[in-house]
Amino acid sequence: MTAPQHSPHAHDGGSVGRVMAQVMLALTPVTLWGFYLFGWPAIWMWLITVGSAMLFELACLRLGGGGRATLGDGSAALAGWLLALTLPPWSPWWIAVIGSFVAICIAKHAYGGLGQNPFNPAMVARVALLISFPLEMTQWVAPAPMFSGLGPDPVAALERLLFSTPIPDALTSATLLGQVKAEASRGVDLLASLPALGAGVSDGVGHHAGSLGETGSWLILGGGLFLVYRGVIGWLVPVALVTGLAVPAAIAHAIDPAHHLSALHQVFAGAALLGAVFIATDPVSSPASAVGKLIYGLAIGFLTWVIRSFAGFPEGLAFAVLLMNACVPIIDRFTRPRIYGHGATAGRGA
Amino acid sequence: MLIAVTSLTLIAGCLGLILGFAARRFHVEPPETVSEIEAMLPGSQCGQCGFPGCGGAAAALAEGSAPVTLCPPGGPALARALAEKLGVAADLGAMAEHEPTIATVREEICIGCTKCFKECPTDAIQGAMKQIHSVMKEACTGCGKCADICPTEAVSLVPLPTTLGNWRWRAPACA
Amino acid sequence: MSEFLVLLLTTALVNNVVLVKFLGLCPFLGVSKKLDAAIGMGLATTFVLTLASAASWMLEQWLLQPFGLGYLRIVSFILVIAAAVQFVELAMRKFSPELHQVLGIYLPLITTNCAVLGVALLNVQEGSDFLHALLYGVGSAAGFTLVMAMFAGVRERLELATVPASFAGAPIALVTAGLLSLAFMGFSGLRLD
Amino acid sequence: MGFRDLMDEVKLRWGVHPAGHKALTSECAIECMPLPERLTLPLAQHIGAPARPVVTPGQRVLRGQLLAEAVGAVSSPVHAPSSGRIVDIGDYPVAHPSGLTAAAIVLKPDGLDEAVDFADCDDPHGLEPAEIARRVAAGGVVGLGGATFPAAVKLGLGRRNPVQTLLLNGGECEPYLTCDDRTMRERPEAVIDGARLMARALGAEAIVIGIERNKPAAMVAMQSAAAAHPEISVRGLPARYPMGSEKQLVHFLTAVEVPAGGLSAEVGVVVHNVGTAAEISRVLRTGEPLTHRAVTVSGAAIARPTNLRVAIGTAVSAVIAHCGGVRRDVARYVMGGPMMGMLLPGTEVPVVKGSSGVLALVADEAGGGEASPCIRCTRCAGVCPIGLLPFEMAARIRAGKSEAAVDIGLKDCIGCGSCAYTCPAKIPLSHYFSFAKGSLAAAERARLKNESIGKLTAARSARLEREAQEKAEAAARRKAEREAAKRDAARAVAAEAAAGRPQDSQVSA
Repeated sequence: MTAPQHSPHAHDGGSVGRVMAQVMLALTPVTLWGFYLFGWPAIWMWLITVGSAMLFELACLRLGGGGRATLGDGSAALAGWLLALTLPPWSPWWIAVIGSFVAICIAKHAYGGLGQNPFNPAMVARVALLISFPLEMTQWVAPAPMFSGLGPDPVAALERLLFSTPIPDALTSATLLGQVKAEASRGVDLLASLPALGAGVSDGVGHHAGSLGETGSWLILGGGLFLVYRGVIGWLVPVALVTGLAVPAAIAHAIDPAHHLSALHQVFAGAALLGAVFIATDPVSSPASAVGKLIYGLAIGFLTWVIRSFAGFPEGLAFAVLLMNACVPIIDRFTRPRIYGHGATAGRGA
Repeated sequence: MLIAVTSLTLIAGCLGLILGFAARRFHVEPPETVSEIEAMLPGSQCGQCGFPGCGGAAAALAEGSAPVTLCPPGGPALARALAEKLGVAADLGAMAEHEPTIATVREEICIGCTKCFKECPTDAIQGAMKQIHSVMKEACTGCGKCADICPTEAVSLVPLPTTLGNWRWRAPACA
Repeated sequence: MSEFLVLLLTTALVNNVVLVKFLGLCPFLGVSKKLDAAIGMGLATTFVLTLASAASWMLEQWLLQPFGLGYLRIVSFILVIAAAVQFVELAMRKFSPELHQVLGIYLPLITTNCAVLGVALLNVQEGSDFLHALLYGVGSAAGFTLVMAMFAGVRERLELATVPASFAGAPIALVTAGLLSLAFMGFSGLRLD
Repeated sequence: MGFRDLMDEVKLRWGVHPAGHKALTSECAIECMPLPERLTLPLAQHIGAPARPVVTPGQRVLRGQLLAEAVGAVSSPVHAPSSGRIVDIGDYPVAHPSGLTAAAIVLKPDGLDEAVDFADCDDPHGLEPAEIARRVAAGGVVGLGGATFPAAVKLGLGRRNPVQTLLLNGGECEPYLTCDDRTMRERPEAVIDGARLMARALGAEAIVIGIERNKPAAMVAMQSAAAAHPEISVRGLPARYPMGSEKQLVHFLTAVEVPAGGLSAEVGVVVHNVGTAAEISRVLRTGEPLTHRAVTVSGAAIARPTNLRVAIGTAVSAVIAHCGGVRRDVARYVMGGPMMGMLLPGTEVPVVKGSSGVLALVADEAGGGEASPCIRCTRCAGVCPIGLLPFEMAARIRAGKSEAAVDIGLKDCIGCGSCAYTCPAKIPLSHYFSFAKGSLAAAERARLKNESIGKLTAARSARLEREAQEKAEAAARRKAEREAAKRDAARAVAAEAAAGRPQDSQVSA
């Protein structure tokens, strides 16, 4: 005899797969834009990352007894997709595969699989890659838009990806944040270095070097608005993150413009927006309550700014996300919502 | 050498004084663990734990030589309470399997010898000489002493019958 | 003033005793299953560390150096630390018996917590003055407490997760410690001047 | 939707909007269902002690005759819905997901429908408050919204706590159900009359009737019926589940929270269902006890969904047959609403006093399906009307830590099912909570049993000691007697000897 079903005998029809699909839909414009900007190598890199992530997911599920098939819900593909968006667009194939392995096998399945990982898989993979392969992970290319003839054709691109042929010097470039850090370490202050870097960052369109998914700022924002509208993510974390980044940046810039980028640069450069909309809003590794989300977002923004401004790495979002992931259980513990009928307002007007 | 010996002695002496003072200042009576634990146990002295009565079990628990899951009548609830009291982790795996049972008397075999009646630690069996005995559900701990002593095997332990009153939802299939 | 703040922050975050210097791993792995216990352990260690930094500095400056007793450094430091730990234990049993029970064997083990001795010895090595030594101790202890709390929070959540059998328990704790260490690498090269 | 409605929608940070499916039956007037062949009347149709039968098998009873009397303070009697013969008193399947049986009286109606003499009352408003409560209790009225708490017990709450406000719950937030809606539209005067009687019994000055805004016709009907009574106000409620839950209703209409683990009466409010009010008016005016109730028969599988007035004890199968049977494959039969109602193990179970609906749901409606891992999306926390973290509680329960779930509010859970309804991973959250509450209750029962056994053991050892002592005393007494006897004998011998000695001496002399 099967166990009796418990109420409710109704459901709103939502599913995890649908949630993931909507996130993917929101990611599509910015990904296509990245493809356009960085050409075939980026497309192959994306395919390899997503494909290997799904293969690793399948392998882990098999190893774990083949029980619950979370492959179909798209969570692995999404983790791979997000990872691909944070990698240099012309990364070699092994960067993509190792990244997928770390994200899926270590950051996700070692913890029991979907929903149980305390750290964001894509960010774990990115940080692990950055620390293990600092050279490859900072190998940026200038935009070489499709159909412009600047980038390699599909076959040449695949070859480059598989055999890690070096990128021609003419195409290498640096990100704004990397350049600023490098210049600063040589003692050149921002007032001198910034104009030389071009203003391509703050216009948000993204004709500048960077990881695959971080350049199309307006498209990221559009995707975020779509997700907020569909109720997939809340607006609190992205807004808090941007605030936490922009406010200290603005203050520091006002005090010392020679050493601190403006808030606009901070927000539109690097992975800040991508992180705010798609990474920090990952429900698995973020706090449950509204207050918790506010603290979480603000702290990620602030830590990103601290690491960008004072530490050795030019970009700090991934570190900030991991640091705050580790704080989520504590935040959750101390920001539980008040339960009806408990506390000071019980029995009186609320 | 002399300086070294003197200085170390001096340091040790000073610290010893401080600690001695602290030991007095912060003195606390050791808690009466055994008697507290004994109060938590059912007290039916049924012996299912393998110790001679609840007092023995309490002593063994206090010194850590017995698992907190030793008391079947107490069930998982008691095991958890004991684990909390003793500050140890309770492995309830073995405990969860234990379904509560009660004694029943098969009236056609019972000869009314009153042996079970005398053996029962909780006076859960009613009856008198040459009369059929019956078991009071509320008082029976399922210890099985009566079943052991019954000369005609008329007493046996059966799972507690499920009624609307004690029926409960089983755990949902894991996701 | 800002200098002290910088010192505190760098010792707590950039040169974190546990995740960067890999000191004090015994309590880090041993008492991090419950958040409350971890915070209690962190506070107890903070107390001992602060006390030990101060006492060892005084010992060093006023006794060991003037009399050329450098070879007694480790012995005498351990003596001081042991006494401080004993004091904490006595006080804790009086004021927080629950915490005392929860910390159990790990409380006296603070004595052999290499973070405590390490900080005291590093202070000597750096030749810090008293205030710096004290701040160094406080900063290290704050860093220790911080990562203890973070780690314990994550481990508490892991208690509820269906971690695969091959990773359950210590392995996943070590993986987590590794990832935490990875995250703290973000602070490397942090310069606040 | 007016401005105030919009404000309400924004203000409320909980609840779900399940598909209503109310149009299936909302225009179906409550029709009387003819008596079935057999009536099965469970003795426990209410919260509290089961009623005790006062009839015997074979006996003929009349409509309204008492079949089983209330036992104790919280209980409710059962009456005969029609005249007929008692066939059996025994265990029969009841509406419960376990499929277990419960004690019930089986009545075979004879079709004559002869009634006992009812003591009608022209002016129930002239009755003393205690007398109103007494008559409600004797009439076997329980909460008809589904909670089945004896209505009279709630009317007596006014004696312990001053009650200022009677809230009448016309929320009917469960999907499908329209019997309260129909009752308000068809018998608004009865509802108002019952409400005023209850307010009198409670000593409440104000009556507030809350009606969800998706029932405009009921709203109009109630407003016009209440127009003559200034103490009654009719308020619109946002259509949102679980608006009709007592705690939510009290908070929304009075801005006061019921303290955790407490009764609403503690904050001067008592909540009754509109159906209960209509029934109380009828019971007091005609003297006829509660033997019928309005039931919504609905669901996509029902051929002719409608509202029925059904004799209590009628089998669900008969009710469905009256509605044309089922026309599609039924995934689940549910008693009550889909959100909190009970899965029926079969259709051969009786409609009872708390049955507000009989639903035959097809697979599309019933939801369910394979659960997948929780992704902590916190939708469940967002819809929880109590402010709990359902995903966190379920995770703790799944890991075998029900006590840890209590720490974060398991006992405050009202079981509304909003979390499970909205969970994209289809995790049976409500099921987890019922499971944990069940095991905690079992643990509590075990603890109580342990305690009582401890007492029994103590009593036994005291008895054994006493017996041993008595035995020892008796033995000592016997020994003393024996010794005394021996002594006497010895003394006698000695005396004899003494007496004889001279003789001897004489002899020897």
